[in-house]
Amino acid sequence: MTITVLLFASYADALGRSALELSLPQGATVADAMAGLAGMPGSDRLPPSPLVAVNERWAARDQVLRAGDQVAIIPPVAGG
Amino acid sequence: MTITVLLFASYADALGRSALELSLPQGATVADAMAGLAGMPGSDRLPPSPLVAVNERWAARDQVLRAGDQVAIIPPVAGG
Amino acid sequence: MTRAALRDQPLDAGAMLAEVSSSTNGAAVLFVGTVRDISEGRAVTGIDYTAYEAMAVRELESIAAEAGARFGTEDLVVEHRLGTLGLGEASVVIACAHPHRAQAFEAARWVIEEIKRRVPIWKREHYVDGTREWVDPTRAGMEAGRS
Amino acid sequence: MTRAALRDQPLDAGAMLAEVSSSTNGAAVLFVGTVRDISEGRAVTGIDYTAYEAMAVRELESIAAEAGARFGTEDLVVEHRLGTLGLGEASVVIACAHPHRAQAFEAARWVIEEIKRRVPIWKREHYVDGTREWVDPTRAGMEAGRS
Repeated sequence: MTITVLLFASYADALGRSALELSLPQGATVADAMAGLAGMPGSDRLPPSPLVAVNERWAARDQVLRAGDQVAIIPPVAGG
Repeated sequence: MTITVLLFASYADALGRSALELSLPQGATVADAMAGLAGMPGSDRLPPSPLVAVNERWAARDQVLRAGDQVAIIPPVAGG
Repeated sequence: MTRAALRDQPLDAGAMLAEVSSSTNGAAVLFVGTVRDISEGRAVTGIDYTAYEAMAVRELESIAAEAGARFGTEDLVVEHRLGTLGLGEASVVIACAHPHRAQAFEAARWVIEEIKRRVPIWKREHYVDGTREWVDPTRAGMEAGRS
Repeated sequence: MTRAALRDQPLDAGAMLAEVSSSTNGAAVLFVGTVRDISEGRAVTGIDYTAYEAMAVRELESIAAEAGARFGTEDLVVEHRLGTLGLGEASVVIACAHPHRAQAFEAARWVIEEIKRRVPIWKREHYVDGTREWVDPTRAGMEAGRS
Protein backbone atom coordinates (compact mmCIF):
# COMPACT_ATOMS: atom_id res chain seq x y z
CA MET A 1 0.00 0.00 0.00
CA THR A 2 1.02 3.63 -0.44
CA ILE A 3 0.98 6.30 2.23
CA THR A 4 1.94 9.96 2.16
CA VAL A 5 4.54 11.39 4.54
CA LEU A 6 4.31 15.09 5.35
CA LEU A 7 7.34 17.02 6.58
CA PHE A 8 7.37 20.49 8.17
CA ALA A 9 9.73 23.26 9.21
CA SER A 10 13.19 21.94 10.14
CA TYR A 11 12.27 18.39 9.08
CA ALA A 12 11.23 19.58 5.63
CA ASP A 13 14.55 21.45 5.43
CA ALA A 14 16.42 18.30 6.53
CA LEU A 15 14.95 16.06 3.81
CA GLY A 16 14.69 18.84 1.24
CA ARG A 17 10.98 18.34 0.66
CA SER A 18 7.63 18.69 2.39
CA ALA A 19 5.92 15.51 1.18
CA LEU A 20 6.80 12.12 -0.20
CA GLU A 21 5.15 8.77 -0.84
CA LEU A 22 6.14 5.48 0.76
CA SER A 23 5.22 1.92 -0.23
CA LEU A 24 4.65 -0.22 2.83
CA PRO A 25 3.34 -3.74 3.41
CA GLN A 26 -0.21 -4.18 4.70
CA GLY A 27 -0.28 -3.89 8.49
CA ALA A 28 2.64 -1.47 8.61
CA THR A 29 2.70 0.93 11.56
CA VAL A 30 3.83 4.50 12.14
CA ALA A 31 7.17 3.08 13.28
CA ASP A 32 7.50 1.18 10.01
CA ALA A 33 6.89 4.39 8.07
CA MET A 34 9.62 6.10 10.09
CA ALA A 35 11.95 3.19 9.30
CA GLY A 36 11.08 3.64 5.62
CA LEU A 37 12.61 7.13 5.73
CA ALA A 38 15.84 5.87 7.26
CA GLY A 39 17.89 5.56 4.08
CA MET A 40 17.00 8.96 2.63
CA PRO A 41 19.52 11.81 2.49
CA GLY A 42 19.02 14.11 5.47
CA SER A 43 16.97 11.62 7.46
CA ASP A 44 19.81 11.39 9.96
CA ARG A 45 18.80 14.91 11.06
CA LEU A 46 15.42 13.62 12.28
CA PRO A 47 15.25 12.50 15.92
CA PRO A 48 14.80 8.76 16.58
CA SER A 49 11.20 9.14 17.82
CA PRO A 50 9.59 12.32 16.50
CA LEU A 51 6.00 13.28 17.19
CA VAL A 52 3.65 11.92 14.54
CA ALA A 53 0.12 12.65 13.42
CA VAL A 54 -1.95 10.42 11.16
CA ASN A 55 -4.69 12.14 9.17
CA GLU A 56 -4.39 15.29 11.29
CA ARG A 57 -4.58 13.56 14.67
CA TRP A 58 -1.80 12.78 17.09
CA ALA A 59 -0.78 9.12 16.75
CA ALA A 60 1.31 6.57 18.64
CA ARG A 61 4.21 4.71 17.03
CA ASP A 62 2.34 1.42 17.02
CA GLN A 63 -0.71 2.77 15.20
CA VAL A 64 -1.47 0.58 12.14
CA LEU A 65 -1.64 2.49 8.86
CA ARG A 66 -4.04 2.12 5.97
CA ALA A 67 -3.56 2.88 2.29
CA GLY A 68 -3.81 6.60 1.62
CA ASP A 69 -3.04 7.66 5.19
CA GLN A 70 -1.24 10.97 5.66
CA VAL A 71 1.58 10.51 8.14
CA ALA A 72 2.89 13.86 9.39
CA ILE A 73 6.27 14.01 11.10
CA ILE A 74 5.94 16.86 13.57
CA PRO A 75 8.94 18.93 14.76
CA PRO A 76 8.75 20.35 18.28
CA VAL A 77 5.86 22.81 18.13
CA ALA A 78 6.57 26.50 18.72
CA GLY A 79 3.24 28.29 18.38
CA GLY A 80 2.04 31.16 20.48
CA MET B 1 -9.32 72.11 66.82
CA THR B 2 -11.56 71.57 63.80
CA ILE B 3 -11.40 68.61 61.45
CA THR B 4 -13.46 67.72 58.40
CA VAL B 5 -15.32 64.41 58.17
CA LEU B 6 -16.03 63.07 54.68
CA LEU B 7 -18.85 60.60 54.06
CA PHE B 8 -19.43 58.50 50.94
CA ALA B 9 -21.99 56.26 49.31
CA SER B 10 -24.24 54.51 51.84
CA TYR B 11 -22.68 56.43 54.74
CA ALA B 12 -23.42 59.77 53.09
CA ASP B 13 -27.01 58.57 52.57
CA ALA B 14 -27.20 57.52 56.22
CA LEU B 15 -26.21 60.92 57.59
CA GLY B 16 -27.81 62.90 54.78
CA ARG B 17 -24.61 64.72 53.87
CA SER B 18 -21.17 64.11 52.39
CA ALA B 19 -19.08 66.36 54.67
CA LEU B 20 -19.26 67.97 58.08
CA GLU B 21 -16.95 69.68 60.55
CA LEU B 22 -16.19 68.48 64.05
CA SER B 23 -14.60 70.33 66.96
CA LEU B 24 -12.29 68.04 68.89
CA PRO B 25 -9.78 68.58 71.70
CA GLN B 26 -6.07 68.60 70.87
CA GLY B 27 -4.71 65.05 70.79
CA ALA B 28 -8.00 63.56 69.62
CA THR B 29 -7.76 60.35 67.57
CA VAL B 30 -9.69 58.81 64.69
CA ALA B 31 -11.72 56.92 67.31
CA ASP B 32 -12.60 60.21 69.01
CA ALA B 33 -13.80 61.63 65.70
CA MET B 34 -16.02 58.57 65.23
CA ALA B 35 -17.39 59.08 68.75
CA GLY B 36 -18.12 62.68 67.82
CA LEU B 37 -20.54 61.47 65.13
CA ALA B 38 -22.41 59.24 67.56
CA GLY B 39 -25.25 61.61 68.45
CA MET B 40 -26.09 62.63 64.88
CA PRO B 41 -29.27 61.43 63.16
CA GLY B 42 -28.48 58.42 60.98
CA SER B 43 -25.17 57.68 62.67
CA ASP B 44 -26.68 54.47 64.06
CA ARG B 45 -26.52 53.15 60.46
CA LEU B 46 -22.72 53.30 60.49
CA PRO B 47 -20.88 50.19 61.67
CA PRO B 48 -19.02 50.39 65.00
CA SER B 49 -15.57 50.31 63.38
CA PRO B 50 -15.67 51.49 59.79
CA LEU B 51 -12.59 51.83 57.62
CA VAL B 52 -11.08 55.30 57.87
CA ALA B 53 -8.64 57.35 55.83
CA VAL B 54 -6.94 60.52 57.03
CA ASN B 55 -5.83 62.96 54.33
CA GLU B 56 -6.34 60.30 51.61
CA ARG B 57 -4.38 57.54 53.34
CA TRP B 58 -5.67 54.53 55.20
CA ALA B 59 -5.48 55.16 58.95
CA ALA B 60 -5.81 53.20 62.18
CA ARG B 61 -8.32 54.10 64.90
CA ASP B 62 -5.61 55.30 67.26
CA GLN B 63 -4.06 57.76 64.80
CA VAL B 64 -3.79 61.21 66.37
CA LEU B 65 -5.47 63.98 64.37
CA ARG B 66 -4.31 67.51 63.67
CA ALA B 67 -6.30 70.64 62.98
CA GLY B 68 -7.56 70.66 59.38
CA ASP B 69 -7.29 66.92 58.85
CA GLN B 70 -9.73 65.31 56.49
CA VAL B 71 -11.12 62.17 58.06
CA ALA B 72 -12.92 59.99 55.52
CA ILE B 73 -15.28 57.28 56.73
CA ILE B 74 -15.03 54.58 54.09
CA PRO B 75 -17.87 52.15 53.35
CA PRO B 76 -16.89 48.66 52.15
CA VAL B 77 -15.22 49.29 48.79
CA ALA B 78 -16.81 47.85 45.65
CA GLY B 79 -14.62 48.90 42.75
CA GLY B 80 -13.75 46.78 39.74
CA MET C 1 6.06 54.30 33.56
CA THR C 2 2.98 52.74 35.04
CA ARG C 3 -0.14 54.93 34.96
CA ALA C 4 -3.58 55.07 36.56
CA ALA C 5 -6.67 57.24 36.12
CA LEU C 6 -10.34 57.69 36.90
CA ARG C 7 -12.56 58.56 33.94
CA ASP C 8 -16.09 59.85 33.59
CA GLN C 9 -16.13 58.93 29.91
CA PRO C 10 -16.08 55.42 28.32
CA LEU C 11 -12.78 53.58 28.75
CA ASP C 12 -10.75 52.85 25.62
CA ALA C 13 -9.34 49.34 26.09
CA GLY C 14 -7.76 49.29 22.64
CA ALA C 15 -5.81 52.48 23.29
CA MET C 16 -4.63 51.13 26.64
CA LEU C 17 -3.48 47.88 25.03
CA ALA C 18 -1.56 49.88 22.43
CA GLU C 19 -0.06 52.03 25.16
CA VAL C 20 1.63 49.08 26.91
CA SER C 21 2.62 47.15 23.79
CA SER C 22 6.14 47.27 22.45
CA SER C 23 8.64 44.97 20.80
CA THR C 24 10.47 44.47 24.10
CA ASN C 25 7.40 42.59 25.34
CA GLY C 26 6.32 39.16 24.16
CA ALA C 27 2.96 39.18 25.90
CA ALA C 28 0.17 41.61 26.71
CA VAL C 29 -2.84 40.91 28.90
CA LEU C 30 -5.93 43.08 28.99
CA PHE C 31 -8.58 42.75 31.67
CA VAL C 32 -11.96 44.41 31.21
CA GLY C 33 -14.57 44.42 33.96
CA THR C 34 -18.06 45.11 32.66
CA VAL C 35 -21.53 45.74 34.03
CA ARG C 36 -23.35 42.43 34.20
CA ASP C 37 -27.09 41.99 33.86
CA ILE C 38 -27.43 39.86 36.99
CA SER C 39 -26.18 40.50 40.53
CA GLU C 40 -26.98 38.10 43.35
CA GLY C 41 -29.81 36.74 41.25
CA ARG C 42 -31.40 40.18 40.70
CA ALA C 43 -31.79 41.68 37.23
CA VAL C 44 -29.63 44.80 36.95
CA THR C 45 -30.18 47.65 34.47
CA GLY C 46 -27.14 49.81 35.30
CA ILE C 47 -24.64 50.84 37.94
CA ASP C 48 -23.55 54.19 39.42
CA TYR C 49 -19.85 54.26 40.29
CA THR C 50 -18.67 56.87 42.75
CA ALA C 51 -15.32 57.35 44.49
CA TYR C 52 -13.34 59.29 47.01
CA GLU C 53 -11.60 60.56 43.94
CA ALA C 54 -8.33 62.00 45.25
CA MET C 55 -7.65 58.92 47.35
CA ALA C 56 -8.86 56.49 44.68
CA VAL C 57 -6.42 57.91 42.13
CA ARG C 58 -3.63 57.75 44.68
CA GLU C 59 -4.45 54.11 45.48
CA LEU C 60 -4.74 53.14 41.81
CA GLU C 61 -1.37 54.74 41.09
CA SER C 62 0.15 52.97 44.04
CA ILE C 63 -1.26 49.61 42.93
CA ALA C 64 0.05 50.09 39.39
CA ALA C 65 3.51 51.04 40.65
CA GLU C 66 3.60 48.15 43.14
CA ALA C 67 2.53 45.70 40.43
CA GLY C 68 5.23 47.03 38.15
CA ALA C 69 7.89 46.50 40.78
CA ARG C 70 6.54 43.14 41.90
CA PHE C 71 6.20 41.61 38.43
CA GLY C 72 8.98 43.47 36.66
CA THR C 73 7.36 45.76 34.11
CA GLU C 74 6.82 49.45 33.51
CA ASP C 75 4.16 48.70 30.92
CA LEU C 76 1.05 48.67 33.06
CA VAL C 77 -1.91 51.04 32.95
CA VAL C 78 -5.19 50.94 34.81
CA GLU C 79 -8.30 53.06 34.45
CA HIS C 80 -11.57 52.97 36.39
CA ARG C 81 -14.81 54.49 35.21
CA LEU C 82 -17.06 56.71 37.32
CA GLY C 83 -20.65 57.79 36.72
CA THR C 84 -23.67 55.86 35.53
CA LEU C 85 -22.90 52.82 33.36
CA GLY C 86 -25.28 50.75 31.26
CA LEU C 87 -25.18 46.98 30.81
CA GLY C 88 -22.01 45.74 29.17
CA GLU C 89 -20.09 48.99 29.71
CA ALA C 90 -16.53 48.71 31.00
CA SER C 91 -16.07 49.76 34.63
CA VAL C 92 -12.37 48.96 34.82
CA VAL C 93 -9.61 48.20 32.31
CA ILE C 94 -6.13 46.91 33.13
CA ALA C 95 -3.50 46.58 30.40
CA CYS C 96 -0.18 44.98 31.15
CA ALA C 97 2.68 43.89 28.91
CA HIS C 98 5.79 41.96 29.85
CA PRO C 99 8.59 40.09 28.09
CA HIS C 100 7.00 36.86 29.40
CA ARG C 101 3.39 35.74 29.55
CA ALA C 102 3.29 34.36 33.10
CA GLN C 103 4.13 37.71 34.63
CA ALA C 104 1.73 39.59 32.31
CA PHE C 105 -1.15 37.37 33.49
CA GLU C 106 -0.14 37.52 37.15
CA ALA C 107 0.29 41.29 37.18
CA ALA C 108 -3.14 41.91 35.64
CA ARG C 109 -4.76 39.50 38.05
CA TRP C 110 -3.01 41.00 41.06
CA VAL C 111 -4.07 44.52 40.08
CA ILE C 112 -7.78 43.71 39.85
CA GLU C 113 -7.71 41.90 43.20
CA GLU C 114 -5.98 44.88 44.86
CA ILE C 115 -8.47 47.30 43.32
CA LYS C 116 -11.33 45.33 44.81
CA ARG C 117 -9.56 45.24 48.15
CA ARG C 118 -8.41 48.78 48.72
CA VAL C 119 -9.52 51.47 46.28
CA PRO C 120 -12.31 53.69 47.70
CA ILE C 121 -14.84 53.22 44.91
CA TRP C 122 -18.47 52.28 45.46
CA LYS C 123 -21.26 51.12 43.23
CA ARG C 124 -25.01 51.46 43.42
CA GLU C 125 -26.90 48.95 41.33
CA HIS C 126 -30.14 49.82 39.55
CA TYR C 127 -32.62 46.96 39.46
CA VAL C 128 -35.44 46.32 37.03
CA ASP C 129 -38.00 47.04 39.74
CA GLY C 130 -36.69 50.63 39.87
CA THR C 131 -34.89 50.30 43.20
CA ARG C 132 -31.22 51.13 43.74
CA GLU C 133 -28.82 49.73 46.29
CA TRP C 134 -25.22 50.28 47.35
CA VAL C 135 -23.25 47.08 46.92
CA ASP C 136 -21.55 45.78 50.06
CA PRO C 137 -19.10 43.01 49.15
CA THR C 138 -18.56 42.24 52.85
CA ARG C 139 -22.18 41.17 53.21
CA ALA C 140 -22.63 37.38 53.31
CA GLY C 141 -23.48 35.88 49.94
CA MET C 142 -22.22 38.78 47.85
CA GLU C 143 -18.90 37.35 46.76
CA ALA C 144 -20.21 34.45 44.67
CA GLY C 145 -22.17 36.73 42.38
CA ARG C 146 -19.44 39.19 41.52
CA SER C 147 -17.21 39.32 38.49
CA MET D 1 -19.90 29.17 20.44
CA THR D 2 -16.17 29.04 20.86
CA ARG D 3 -14.19 29.72 17.67
CA ALA D 4 -10.64 29.33 16.36
CA ALA D 5 -8.82 30.35 13.20
CA LEU D 6 -5.48 30.73 11.48
CA ARG D 7 -4.91 34.03 9.67
CA ASP D 8 -2.36 35.27 7.18
CA GLN D 9 -3.37 38.87 7.84
CA PRO D 10 -2.89 40.97 11.01
CA LEU D 11 -5.02 39.82 13.94
CA ASP D 12 -7.70 42.22 15.20
CA ALA D 13 -7.61 41.96 19.00
CA GLY D 14 -10.25 44.66 19.44
CA ALA D 15 -12.75 42.84 17.23
CA MET D 16 -12.11 39.60 19.11
CA LEU D 17 -12.65 41.32 22.46
CA ALA D 18 -15.93 42.75 21.16
CA GLU D 19 -16.93 39.32 19.86
CA VAL D 20 -16.81 37.70 23.32
CA SER D 21 -18.18 40.64 25.29
CA SER D 22 -21.80 40.73 26.41
CA SER D 23 -23.82 41.87 29.38
CA THR D 24 -24.06 38.31 30.69
CA ASN D 25 -20.31 38.49 31.36
CA GLY D 26 -18.70 40.56 34.08
CA ALA D 27 -15.13 40.01 32.93
CA ALA D 28 -13.18 39.72 29.70
CA VAL D 29 -9.52 38.79 29.36
CA LEU D 30 -7.50 39.31 26.21
CA PHE D 31 -4.10 37.73 25.69
CA VAL D 32 -1.86 38.95 22.89
CA GLY D 33 1.43 37.24 22.07
CA THR D 34 3.77 39.45 20.08
CA VAL D 35 7.10 39.20 18.31
CA ARG D 36 9.81 40.23 20.73
CA ASP D 37 13.09 41.86 19.75
CA ILE D 38 15.24 39.44 21.78
CA SER D 39 15.26 35.65 21.83
CA GLU D 40 17.77 33.74 23.92
CA GLY D 41 19.90 36.85 24.02
CA ARG D 42 19.97 37.21 20.22
CA ALA D 43 18.55 40.29 18.49
CA VAL D 44 15.56 39.28 16.37
CA THR D 45 14.20 41.23 13.39
CA GLY D 46 11.16 39.09 12.54
CA ILE D 47 9.62 35.63 12.65
CA ASP D 48 8.12 33.31 10.02
CA TYR D 49 5.19 31.30 11.35
CA THR D 50 4.19 28.15 9.50
CA ALA D 51 1.78 25.37 10.37
CA TYR D 52 0.36 22.02 9.45
CA GLU D 53 -2.70 24.08 8.74
CA ALA D 54 -5.54 21.56 8.67
CA MET D 55 -4.36 19.94 11.88
CA ALA D 56 -3.51 23.24 13.57
CA VAL D 57 -7.03 24.55 12.99
CA ARG D 58 -8.46 21.32 14.30
CA GLU D 59 -6.29 21.50 17.44
CA LEU D 60 -7.07 25.18 18.03
CA GLU D 61 -10.80 24.48 17.74
CA SER D 62 -10.47 21.57 20.10
CA ILE D 63 -8.55 23.67 22.65
CA ALA D 64 -11.15 26.44 22.48
CA ALA D 65 -14.01 23.98 22.94
CA GLU D 66 -12.24 22.17 25.79
CA ALA D 67 -11.51 25.48 27.53
CA GLY D 68 -15.14 26.48 27.14
CA ALA D 69 -16.32 23.27 28.76
CA ARG D 70 -13.64 23.28 31.45
CA PHE D 71 -14.13 26.89 32.55
CA GLY D 72 -17.81 27.29 31.74
CA THR D 73 -18.08 29.77 28.90
CA GLU D 74 -19.03 29.83 25.23
CA ASP D 75 -17.42 33.23 24.81
CA LEU D 76 -13.91 32.26 23.82
CA VAL D 77 -12.13 32.88 20.52
CA VAL D 78 -8.56 32.23 19.52
CA GLU D 79 -6.66 33.19 16.38
CA HIS D 80 -3.08 32.46 15.37
CA ARG D 81 -1.16 34.34 12.72
CA LEU D 82 0.86 32.69 9.94
CA GLY D 83 3.43 34.21 7.59
CA THR D 84 6.26 36.65 8.21
CA LEU D 85 5.78 38.98 11.18
CA GLY D 86 7.75 42.07 12.13
CA LEU D 87 8.70 43.13 15.64
CA GLY D 88 5.73 43.85 17.87
CA GLU D 89 3.21 42.14 15.59
CA ALA D 90 0.67 39.86 17.22
CA SER D 91 1.24 36.14 16.61
CA VAL D 92 -1.66 34.90 18.73
CA VAL D 93 -4.73 36.47 20.31
CA ILE D 94 -7.05 34.83 22.82
CA ALA D 95 -10.23 36.57 23.94
CA CYS D 96 -12.34 35.10 26.69
CA ALA D 97 -15.31 36.44 28.62
CA HIS D 98 -17.05 34.93 31.61
CA PRO D 99 -19.52 36.00 34.27
CA HIS D 100 -16.61 35.91 36.76
CA ARG D 101 -13.03 37.14 36.47
CA ALA D 102 -11.21 34.12 37.93
CA GLN D 103 -12.46 31.82 35.19
CA ALA D 104 -11.83 34.38 32.44
CA PHE D 105 -8.17 34.64 33.51
CA GLU D 106 -7.76 30.89 33.95
CA ALA D 107 -9.34 30.03 30.61
CA ALA D 108 -7.12 32.46 28.68
CA ARG D 109 -4.03 31.19 30.46
CA TRP D 110 -4.95 27.54 29.88
CA VAL D 111 -5.53 28.16 26.17
CA ILE D 112 -2.10 29.72 25.55
CA GLU D 113 -0.36 26.92 27.45
CA GLU D 114 -2.22 24.28 25.41
CA ILE D 115 -1.40 26.07 22.15
CA LYS D 116 2.29 25.96 23.02
CA ARG D 117 2.00 22.31 23.93
CA ARG D 118 0.07 20.75 21.09
CA VAL D 119 -0.73 22.89 18.06
CA PRO D 120 1.50 22.09 15.06
CA ILE D 121 2.83 25.57 14.40
CA TRP D 122 6.51 26.40 13.97
CA LYS D 123 8.50 29.58 13.91
CA ARG D 124 11.73 30.55 12.26
CA GLU D 125 13.44 33.56 13.76
CA HIS D 126 15.33 36.11 11.67
CA TYR D 127 18.40 37.52 13.41
CA VAL D 128 20.16 40.82 12.84
CA ASP D 129 23.15 39.00 11.39
CA GLY D 130 20.93 37.77 8.54
CA THR D 131 20.67 34.17 9.68
CA ARG D 132 17.39 32.31 10.29
CA GLU D 133 16.69 29.44 12.61
CA TRP D 134 13.76 27.22 13.48
CA VAL D 135 12.90 27.53 17.16
CA ASP D 136 13.00 24.31 19.15
CA PRO D 137 11.41 24.87 22.57
CA THR D 138 12.53 21.40 23.68
CA ARG D 139 16.18 22.40 23.42
CA ALA D 140 17.81 23.18 26.77
CA GLY D 141 17.85 26.86 27.60
CA MET D 142 15.06 27.84 25.24
CA GLU D 143 12.23 28.04 27.72
CA ALA D 144 13.54 30.93 29.80
CA GLY D 145 13.63 33.25 26.82
CA ARG D 146 10.13 32.70 25.53
CA SER D 147 7.06 34.79 26.09
